[in-house]
Amino acid sequence: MRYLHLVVTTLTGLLLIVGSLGMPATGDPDSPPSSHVSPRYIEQGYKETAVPNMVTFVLADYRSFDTLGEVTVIFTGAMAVLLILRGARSEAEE
Amino acid sequence: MSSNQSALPVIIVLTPLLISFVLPVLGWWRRAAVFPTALAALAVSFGASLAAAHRVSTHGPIRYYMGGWEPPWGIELHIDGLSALMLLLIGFVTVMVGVYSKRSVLREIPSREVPFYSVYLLLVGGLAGLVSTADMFNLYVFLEIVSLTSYALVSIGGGPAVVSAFRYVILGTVGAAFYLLSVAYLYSVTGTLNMADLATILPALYDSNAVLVGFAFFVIGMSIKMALFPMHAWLPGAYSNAPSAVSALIAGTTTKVAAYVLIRVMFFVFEPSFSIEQIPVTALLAWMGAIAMVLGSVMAIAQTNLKRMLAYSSVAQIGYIVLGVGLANTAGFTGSVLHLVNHAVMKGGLFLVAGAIVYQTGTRDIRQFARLSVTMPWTAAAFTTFAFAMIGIPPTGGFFSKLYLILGAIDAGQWVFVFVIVLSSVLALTYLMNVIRYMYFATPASPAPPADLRKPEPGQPLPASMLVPMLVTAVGIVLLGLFNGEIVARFIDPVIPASLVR
Amino acid sequence: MADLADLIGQFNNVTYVVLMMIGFYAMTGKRNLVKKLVGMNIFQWSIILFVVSLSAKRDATIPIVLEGDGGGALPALEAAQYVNPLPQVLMLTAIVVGVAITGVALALLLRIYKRYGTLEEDQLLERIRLTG
Amino acid sequence: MKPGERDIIIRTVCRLLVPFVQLFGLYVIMHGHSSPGGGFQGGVIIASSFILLAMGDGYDEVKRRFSLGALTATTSAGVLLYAGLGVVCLMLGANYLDYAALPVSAARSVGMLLIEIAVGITVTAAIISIFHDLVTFE
Repeated sequence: MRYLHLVVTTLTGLLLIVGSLGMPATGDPDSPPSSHVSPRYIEQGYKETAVPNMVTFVLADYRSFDTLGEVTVIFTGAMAVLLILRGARSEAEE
Repeated sequence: MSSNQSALPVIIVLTPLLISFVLPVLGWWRRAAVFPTALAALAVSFGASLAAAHRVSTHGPIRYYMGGWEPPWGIELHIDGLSALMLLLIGFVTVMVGVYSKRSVLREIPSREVPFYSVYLLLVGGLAGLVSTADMFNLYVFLEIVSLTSYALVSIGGGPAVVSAFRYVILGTVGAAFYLLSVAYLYSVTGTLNMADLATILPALYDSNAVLVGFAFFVIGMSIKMALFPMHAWLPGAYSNAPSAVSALIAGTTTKVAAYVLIRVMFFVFEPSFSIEQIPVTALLAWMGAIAMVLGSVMAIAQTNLKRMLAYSSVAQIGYIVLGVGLANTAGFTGSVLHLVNHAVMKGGLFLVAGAIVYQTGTRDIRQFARLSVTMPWTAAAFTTFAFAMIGIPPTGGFFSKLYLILGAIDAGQWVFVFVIVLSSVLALTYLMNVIRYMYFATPASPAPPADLRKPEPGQPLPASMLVPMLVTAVGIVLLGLFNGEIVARFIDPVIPASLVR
Repeated sequence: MADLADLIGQFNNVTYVVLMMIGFYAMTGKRNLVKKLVGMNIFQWSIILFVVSLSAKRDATIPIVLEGDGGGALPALEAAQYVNPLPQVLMLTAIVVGVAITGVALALLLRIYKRYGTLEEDQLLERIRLTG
Repeated sequence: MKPGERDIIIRTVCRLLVPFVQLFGLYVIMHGHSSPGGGFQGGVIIASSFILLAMGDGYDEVKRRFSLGALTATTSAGVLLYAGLGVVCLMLGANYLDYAALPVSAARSVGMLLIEIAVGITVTAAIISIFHDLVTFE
């Protein structure tokens, strides 16, 4: 039992390495991530949005709902910490 | 643009989120307005879910392109029968728990009403977004909103709840991170994140190592999130130490939504044949579900703390859902989805009952429940209804979902699973009847007052805001049983993947 | 030996898996809750590193249009010129998620320390058993 | 030096650095359109300037300069601006968050700028709020 976590860690790592053998090599311009969805962002995005920074226009326009989720997450973080800590001193804890 | 576009998904998801953003300001200005506003937001979201469900059952799936960008470049919201059913479930459970939480939770944390309801609404918005999105990464974002709010809500239970919450944080993050890893692996060989687009590209890549490993990590991650048997370590502590309303909420929504994601990706993003033939995940899942059903029930029998017993019973019930997924045939799929809904309602209801008992008597110990049928007759009656549903006595919902599961097991020719379903039901009968026996037939043995929890004022009846949600939920589980044919025909049958039909 | 060549072509994956294993080992093996949290962070960030590395493209530059800022006709852009912006966008979101989770976990640790006076798991379990 | 008393060099350096850090944060937010940067990055930089100030002067000193209610309200204001912009698009007849419907020239660009600012506001306020809660809990 003591070394169970070591075994689990090693197995996970090996599994991930084996999985990555099926992937295209790093930096391959013809790999699926570089050739399926993203070319539209690079080729059309500047025309469609008039913003030169591709990360910005994908973040704030094409996938803006993700970014709304992102802002909601950080808001959730603030509210959660507030719920956990603020006022906890006076109640519940003795 | 496709035919059935509608802004309903936006209303369902955005109303709770928007109101939760407003609440801190509102609470600063007028504290009394917080609870009604939160409840109104929940009601609006539930109403929109009803409208969406009606529209889905008459016009087919609703699609909505966020920002007007068509998929796969933009994010699409897609509500089909399965999502609509989940939205209805989430709406129902969150409205009921919302009404209930006013008295039960706020007695424990009176000064933290504003952040509590803000976090509550964020959880609801996250759940609604999670079941309606059709984008793998967007799903991850909503999964994390749901997880973060669950961690925070569990931690307010007082006592060792913070430790349970921390354990939940660690394991939940592993689950979510595995999900993210699997999305990344799939992305690295397909280049897309949209579910429909993935479903068209993936079949050509089923032999790829990256797809196989990505799928494996997806299944492990979701198993942690929904506390499937060997990965259930976070669940008993989190359920039993959280405030009862929060236990009801998490039992009714958070773990069920993880099961929904499992079903969605296994059967709709991948083809069923992939997980049945390519790698025998379904067979493995069926066996893990069966083990969970037996061991969870056995552990539940050993408990004397009511909430801990219900938590272990949840481990067993998750086993039913996973078993149905693992059977991978039409009846198994139907039974799994139906049991997901039924279990969310009945376990949510049972935690509401547990909360009411703790609220009135201050004890969670089953052996101290003597004469509850006299002092709290309605609560005892509600408990009995839910218990019957858990055991699977008609006409409650639990009977029909178990029937579908048994039919699925027979279809698959797996008689051992039929035996396990019956065995687990008998074990459920044992531990639930034990509680009912104490409630109705035992005489108070030791008048020793419970020392572990705050003593309530004696002689006060249970507040109506706690009693009514409990009774409505109890009626709901009976209605789920009576109208199960309607639910199956309207929401589940139209979405059953064609390659699953036998 | 094709596998080895593959592996060298994917040095990024080896790097992230090693980092991930360090984080995972700390999360499951360490008995101190803060160390678990540190492990969790290493674990999350290794995944972020991996996904960002997916956006790499040989002979391409950062995804910001450099020419044609002065107005007038928009330049014709080719996908091969710029790296893939999508993974970077996704990981920006994942980073925010990681920050929020770390904040919540730290808040929980503060509460645990306040109540039980320790962050060592063994002592913690002992004290929970004694005091509830 | 007594405990609780802070070194004058550290205090001065922190105070001197803070305006520059904040200015840089604003630059990162506003210039996200054409250079690496954006709302989240800039917001974190601005929030870190407060933490720097707290390290120099002690948190009590910093706490005196803003009210807790205003901090929470600011956190909400950012997300509300973001979600509200989407609702405005919805009311103008377009899909949610479809900025092309906004009645200004270069509508998408303007919409994105507003969103970056909204993200910046929320991230700044949320990180300060988390920092406040972690530091003042005892």
